Amino acid sequence: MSSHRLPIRSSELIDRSTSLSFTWNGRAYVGHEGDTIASALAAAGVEVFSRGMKYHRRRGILTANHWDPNLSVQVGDEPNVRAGSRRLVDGMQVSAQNVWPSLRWDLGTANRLVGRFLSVGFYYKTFMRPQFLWHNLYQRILRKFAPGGRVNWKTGTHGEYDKRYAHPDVLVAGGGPAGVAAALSAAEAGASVMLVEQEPELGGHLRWGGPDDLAVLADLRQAVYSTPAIEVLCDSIVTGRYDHNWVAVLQRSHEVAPERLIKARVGSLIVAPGLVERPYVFAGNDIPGVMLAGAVRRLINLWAVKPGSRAVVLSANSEGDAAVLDLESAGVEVVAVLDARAGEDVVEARGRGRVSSVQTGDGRILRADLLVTATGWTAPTSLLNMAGDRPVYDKVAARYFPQALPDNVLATGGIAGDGSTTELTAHGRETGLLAAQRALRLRHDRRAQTPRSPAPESDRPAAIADSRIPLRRSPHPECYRSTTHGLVDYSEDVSSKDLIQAAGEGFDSIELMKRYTTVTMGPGQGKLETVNAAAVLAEAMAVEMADIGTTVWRPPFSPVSLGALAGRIFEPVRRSALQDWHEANGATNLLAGQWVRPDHYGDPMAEASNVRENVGLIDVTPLGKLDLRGPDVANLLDLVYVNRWQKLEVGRVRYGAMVAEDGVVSDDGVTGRLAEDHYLMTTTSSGAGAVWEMLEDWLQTYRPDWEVHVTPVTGGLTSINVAGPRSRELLERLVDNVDLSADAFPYFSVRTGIVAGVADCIIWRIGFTGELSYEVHVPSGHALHVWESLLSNGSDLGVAPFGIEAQRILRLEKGHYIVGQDTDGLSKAPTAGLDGLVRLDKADTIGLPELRAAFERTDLPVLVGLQPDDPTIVPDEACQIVEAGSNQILGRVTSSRMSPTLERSICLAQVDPSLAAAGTSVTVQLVDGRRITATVQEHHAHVDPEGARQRV
Amino acid sequence: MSRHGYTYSAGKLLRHGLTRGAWPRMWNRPERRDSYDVIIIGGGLHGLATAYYLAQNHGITNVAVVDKGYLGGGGSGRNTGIVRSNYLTPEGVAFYDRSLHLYNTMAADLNLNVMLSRRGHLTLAHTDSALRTMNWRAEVNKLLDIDSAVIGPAEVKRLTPSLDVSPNTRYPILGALYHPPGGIVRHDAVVWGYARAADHLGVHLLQETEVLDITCDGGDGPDGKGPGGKVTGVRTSRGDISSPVVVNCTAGWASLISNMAGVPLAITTHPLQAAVTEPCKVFLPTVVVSGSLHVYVSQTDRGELVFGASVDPVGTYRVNGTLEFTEELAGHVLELMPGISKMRLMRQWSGLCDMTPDYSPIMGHTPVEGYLVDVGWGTYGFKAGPVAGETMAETIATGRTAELIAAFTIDRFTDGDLVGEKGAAAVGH
Amino acid sequence: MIVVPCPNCGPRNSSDLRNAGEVAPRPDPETASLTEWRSYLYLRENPAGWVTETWYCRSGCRRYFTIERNTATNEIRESENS
Amino acid sequence: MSELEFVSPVASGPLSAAGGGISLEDVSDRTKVLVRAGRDTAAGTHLKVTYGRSRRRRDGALICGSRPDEWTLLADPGQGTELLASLPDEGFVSVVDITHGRAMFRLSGLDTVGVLAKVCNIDLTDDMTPDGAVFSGSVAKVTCDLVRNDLADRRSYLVSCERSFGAYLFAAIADACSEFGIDVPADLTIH
Repeated sequence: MSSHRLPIRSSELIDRSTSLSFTWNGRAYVGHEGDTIASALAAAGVEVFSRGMKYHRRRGILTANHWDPNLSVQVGDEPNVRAGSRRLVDGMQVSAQNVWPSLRWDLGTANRLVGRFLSVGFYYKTFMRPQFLWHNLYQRILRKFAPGGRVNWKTGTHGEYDKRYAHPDVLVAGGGPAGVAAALSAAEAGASVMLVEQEPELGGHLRWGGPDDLAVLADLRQAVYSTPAIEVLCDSIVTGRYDHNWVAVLQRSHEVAPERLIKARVGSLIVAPGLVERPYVFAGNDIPGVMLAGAVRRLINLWAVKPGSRAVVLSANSEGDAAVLDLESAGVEVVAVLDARAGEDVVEARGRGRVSSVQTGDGRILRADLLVTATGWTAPTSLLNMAGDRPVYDKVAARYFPQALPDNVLATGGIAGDGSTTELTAHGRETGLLAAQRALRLRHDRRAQTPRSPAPESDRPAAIADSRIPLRRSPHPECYRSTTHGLVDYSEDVSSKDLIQAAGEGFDSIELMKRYTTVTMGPGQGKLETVNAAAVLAEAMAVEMADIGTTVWRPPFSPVSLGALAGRIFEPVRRSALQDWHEANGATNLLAGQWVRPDHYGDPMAEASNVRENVGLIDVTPLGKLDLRGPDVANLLDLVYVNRWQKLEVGRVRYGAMVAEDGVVSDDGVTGRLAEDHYLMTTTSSGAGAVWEMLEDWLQTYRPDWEVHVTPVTGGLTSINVAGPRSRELLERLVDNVDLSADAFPYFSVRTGIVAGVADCIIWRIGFTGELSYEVHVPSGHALHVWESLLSNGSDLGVAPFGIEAQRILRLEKGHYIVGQDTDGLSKAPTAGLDGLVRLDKADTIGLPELRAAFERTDLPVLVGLQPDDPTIVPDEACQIVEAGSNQILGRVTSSRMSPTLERSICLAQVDPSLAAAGTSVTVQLVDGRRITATVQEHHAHVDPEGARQRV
Repeated sequence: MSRHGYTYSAGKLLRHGLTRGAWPRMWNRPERRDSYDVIIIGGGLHGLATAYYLAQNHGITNVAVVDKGYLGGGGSGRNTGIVRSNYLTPEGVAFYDRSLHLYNTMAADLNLNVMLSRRGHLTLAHTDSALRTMNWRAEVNKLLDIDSAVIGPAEVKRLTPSLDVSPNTRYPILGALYHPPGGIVRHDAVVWGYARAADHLGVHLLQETEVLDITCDGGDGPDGKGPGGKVTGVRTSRGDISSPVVVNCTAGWASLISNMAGVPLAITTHPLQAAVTEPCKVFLPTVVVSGSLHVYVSQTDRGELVFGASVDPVGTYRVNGTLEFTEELAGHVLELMPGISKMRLMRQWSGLCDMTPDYSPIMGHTPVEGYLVDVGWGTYGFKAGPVAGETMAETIATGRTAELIAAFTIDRFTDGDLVGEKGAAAVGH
Repeated sequence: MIVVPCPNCGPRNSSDLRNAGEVAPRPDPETASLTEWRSYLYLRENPAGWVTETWYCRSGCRRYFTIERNTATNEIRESENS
Repeated sequence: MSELEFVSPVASGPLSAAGGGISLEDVSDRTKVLVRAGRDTAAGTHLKVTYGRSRRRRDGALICGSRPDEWTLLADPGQGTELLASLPDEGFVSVVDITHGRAMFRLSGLDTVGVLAKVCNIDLTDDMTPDGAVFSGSVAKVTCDLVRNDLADRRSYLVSCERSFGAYLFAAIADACSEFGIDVPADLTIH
């Protein structure tokens, strides 16, 4: 292919001294630094870049920028790369997407043969019967035709993405002349400014303008880059504006990440994206060689690429007129200029793979390989929509304009109106000043309201009225569709004829039409298509454009990679002070909420047996621990627990259960009284945070008169449970100043003492495992020392660590229920067997009316101990208890294990009250469908129901 | 099929293709009458299905469906089209299973291809307790004859190769509840199918007609509203319409409409967000849900990944979406499928969910005679649409609460008999 | 990410706080009927407009406070009874 | 118990960038005491600083107004007993030694703002967060207490969190530092 590269242009971006090698569909090409993928290929004579989604027609350059719907390509393992904006990098492997076997010979073109039958929505109207064909055949075929590139899901990794926060007073979206001017004046007014430009360099349309434009641009750039208060982000894009001016910026090609998401809390957002040139709808408008005026101007002036040799230009505006001059300067023969302002028109482009002729509105057929259209603009109002604005159509200017913006969002540049470069920059400057003044007022307020910042030295800046002189709205003909039909949506292959059909079928509002035809639903998200679609609908309905409205533009403004949205992926993990030791000593871990903790050290059954026979140690640090101080702690405990707390003596601990206001069991644990006004409360591991917040809620909003201070100490105290018949003997070797004898330190007591030389250890005697056991809470900085001392001093006693699994076995043998496992989201106090604990005669308890109501009921499920009659069968947890002869569900197994102590299977189960009596035989359906019988036990506890072992 | 008017078929496609003839309207824009036998507020899936089954099953055709916007503009057009029946409670299972049956034959019943894709539905378990809940659901499902079972990581990998099932991730996949009949449906087509069929049976679809008030007589509250009274009609932006029966099918707006009748609801409105990526060649064959990671994902036949999450924690009627939703979503999706970080999110949107305390709907009669509710749909309204329409139609036509919805009555909140679906439904897709 | 004006900390991102929902006054548990109690538990006005709601400043001052928020616009103003 | 070694949740020594723009050091062993008291109590009067500000007491303790009616006192290792004794205790006052309950890091250098901007949404510009500012917020998704505590004109922050998050948070901040020249050891992974 011959080179289409032109002689040097004064405005060109390419560095001709460089040469970048890349491949396109396997073939080697060379481009320059500054080239986009598309410009380098176009310079090398490539004309076809993709195929249409439905009919697989060949597609060439249309807009030559980020929004070009025909330039989605695969680059290495990255799909859907915009070749119109992605800068060329040495070594890129670029290929066409959605073609098979090749871009040149694509079998999908067969669809064209049946195209007349594939009218819009055709798939809704067929394949209804027979159903198996839909499932087994048609659908599979449809899936094969899915468009887009290939994602490397097999071996890809998350990669190096990143995020950061920012707090600019003013953020300017768009670095054209108005945006740059706004940034400059905002900075001059004292605001910190973030200036975001989608292209790799500032300037907007000035970049492909004449010498005057380039001179202005040089001045603006120089001014911006010498203003420290402006952070310039090029090759970046504002992708969303959310409530309270939370603005998302996608920063591309930063050194630390290919894409980085910036989240900015912005005082004032200035929306200055310019305008997006709109394609024209006519027959053949998707043939390669049909280009927008902006596309040929960019190709010629930025990349020195000759876009064709014989051109017809349809112009409705100055951009079209300028394109004519650019084409001529590039040596392109301009065969005809059709002036749409004078009613001239194009009705059809013809050609296979490239335009060969153009039919004009007055019937002429012109030989040409390039048809350039300049038929008007779409205001990319996405960010304004996201700010709540509903832009209004102006018939005279033939585009939409902002209607009502909130104070913290301002528009300038082309989106706000028309003007010369001087007028646009003047409007930009005024906008920047206004934005800065509003933002500085907000900053002043924020400082005044924020205790860490000193009060502002100056008075609050006065509110300034918006006295900007609006930009004018230049008249522009309403050029949407010719007398022929053509494509409206290039990425979805939706034509104007499809839209008219849809309207006729009843899809006569823009939102319904969008859903039925998929117009504007493709990767471009309507940047090029929305206004044309509205125009065709207006035509079909014979109403004015203004009556149609537009579809709501939803974020993001431009697609964002999942990698950038995810960023570094922070997932906090909590570790006890002993976790390193566990991992070094063979623990298999378990993730429990944010905690990582040992499940077992190899043999959980042996670990459990060792606790029954000797002594074991378990790290239970994740237990929630709250330090409670103050004269009203007992009142608080009375309120939040179902039982009584006023008479708990210093040195004693007590078990408590909590219910929520709806009476459902919510948490439980042990609380001990360490001193007159000092308690330590424990909660379940998963409930620790919620219980803390709940206590604060009751103290702050319900009983602010109570004097209680709550301090979470979960991680500060490493909790070690020393359990087993020899636990006392072991502890006696290490504990100073506490008498551990049964009389001096009875069951359910607490003492503070020195363990292995570590002071301030809290020791309480409780029995979750059912054995004589002590829970030692050690200041965490010394926990490893205590743990290792216990192990080294107890080797003759058979001391060994045990994990969560052994603890589960032990507690089940003992019949202790676990909130959330043996109870569920509907379990009230009677279900959990709290009859003996609950006091209904208190003045107030959380959920008191529901507690009272629950104990009136006789239909609530009951938690029972259950033993399968065949002791070797352990029904899986969640196995259902059923009526013997039917599938009627009467309960379920909530916990089950093989008991090493009893050498038989044991369970806890929730059963219908009719089955709750001891000795009742129930039917359990196993996972494999077999049914077994099991017998309800008298107690929850299977081992030592009298509690003799823990009271020694 | 003739009862639906113009019948679609491959032959018709051929004929229209050859003759280039125009297709008829799917539904009309009728002139409203001054009075109807039944007024259904809300032209989404539930309202349209109720109207269709009233006409089809019970011969009640003097029915109006009124909507403030266009058909299916609320949750029906904003959900992610997932259907399944592997619920936790027997009442939930029976209800949703009937819905799945109706979905299975819907294309033929309504003569519109709703593109049901029974591709299999995986609910991942990352923790012991999640696995226990999956087992619980599986065991209940089996007893009720639902095809649902817990499978291990290797089987998960076989069914969905793009998932990372290695044990060393932050959220290891310990197993999954596999539900082969679960899948996705083209949600808009379901709305259009019911709308078209109801319209052909004589139901009036009144779009762009906003209900401003419900008129009542004899109730305890102001203007005769509230318990003890009865409904007389509605005031709309296009005039008053009288009717002895008014049905509230307005999902996220249910409280606002119900307050008009003096019937407060146990509902708060929260947005549920969703998002879609640019298309890519198809690689994800199943529907994947992770409750712990608050995400569900499937890939459309067009190659787009469609994502959803759990409802936003802050109640609001705003549907403009949040950035943090997309951030968390992406982070969690990449935990499951680290290889797809270069796919790009193309569009996000949200719908409004009418959340109840027990993640179950509120259906049937209310203390105001003639005022019925079909609300509280939370995040599972799409799955239930057909059966909700069928049972509401039965309840309206017979005056007796349909058996399948007996557990979902409004009285359960005053009686303290909530439904136990909450544990399983936090991310209910 | 909306900004919630914490009376102690100043404006904060909502991710630093937890929304505890519409304020529902708690009836006296001694005297309330079950119907009243369950209205308190379950029934909400859920307006599309101004609602008085509770927030907890989880990552900041750890105080509960009430503000008024418009659920149709997410505008926030000080609560009259805060 | 001063002879017993204090074991920090963080195993890593100090990290710093070659250019000196940033350094990160584990200072979890510093004494930390939490005081809860009404402002009208003797302790409140003594501590003086309000929520959001900090001051250095004559004995070297850094007194931070960490929340309304709540102060955190920071001092050299092993000062717990002294700090507890330094406070008037009449009235409803709670004093809790949280030395073992909180991990703490010092992040110093010109690039601290850049590092923290990657993991924390708080505006750290000088007018919003000057030297001496005390604030809380989420850092890499962990709730932290922060103090801007510049060292001889070197910008510096103390960041503390619940002890069990310490290892994770140190790794997460180190990860954020890598953009600014810190070579992160391989064992400090955030996942």
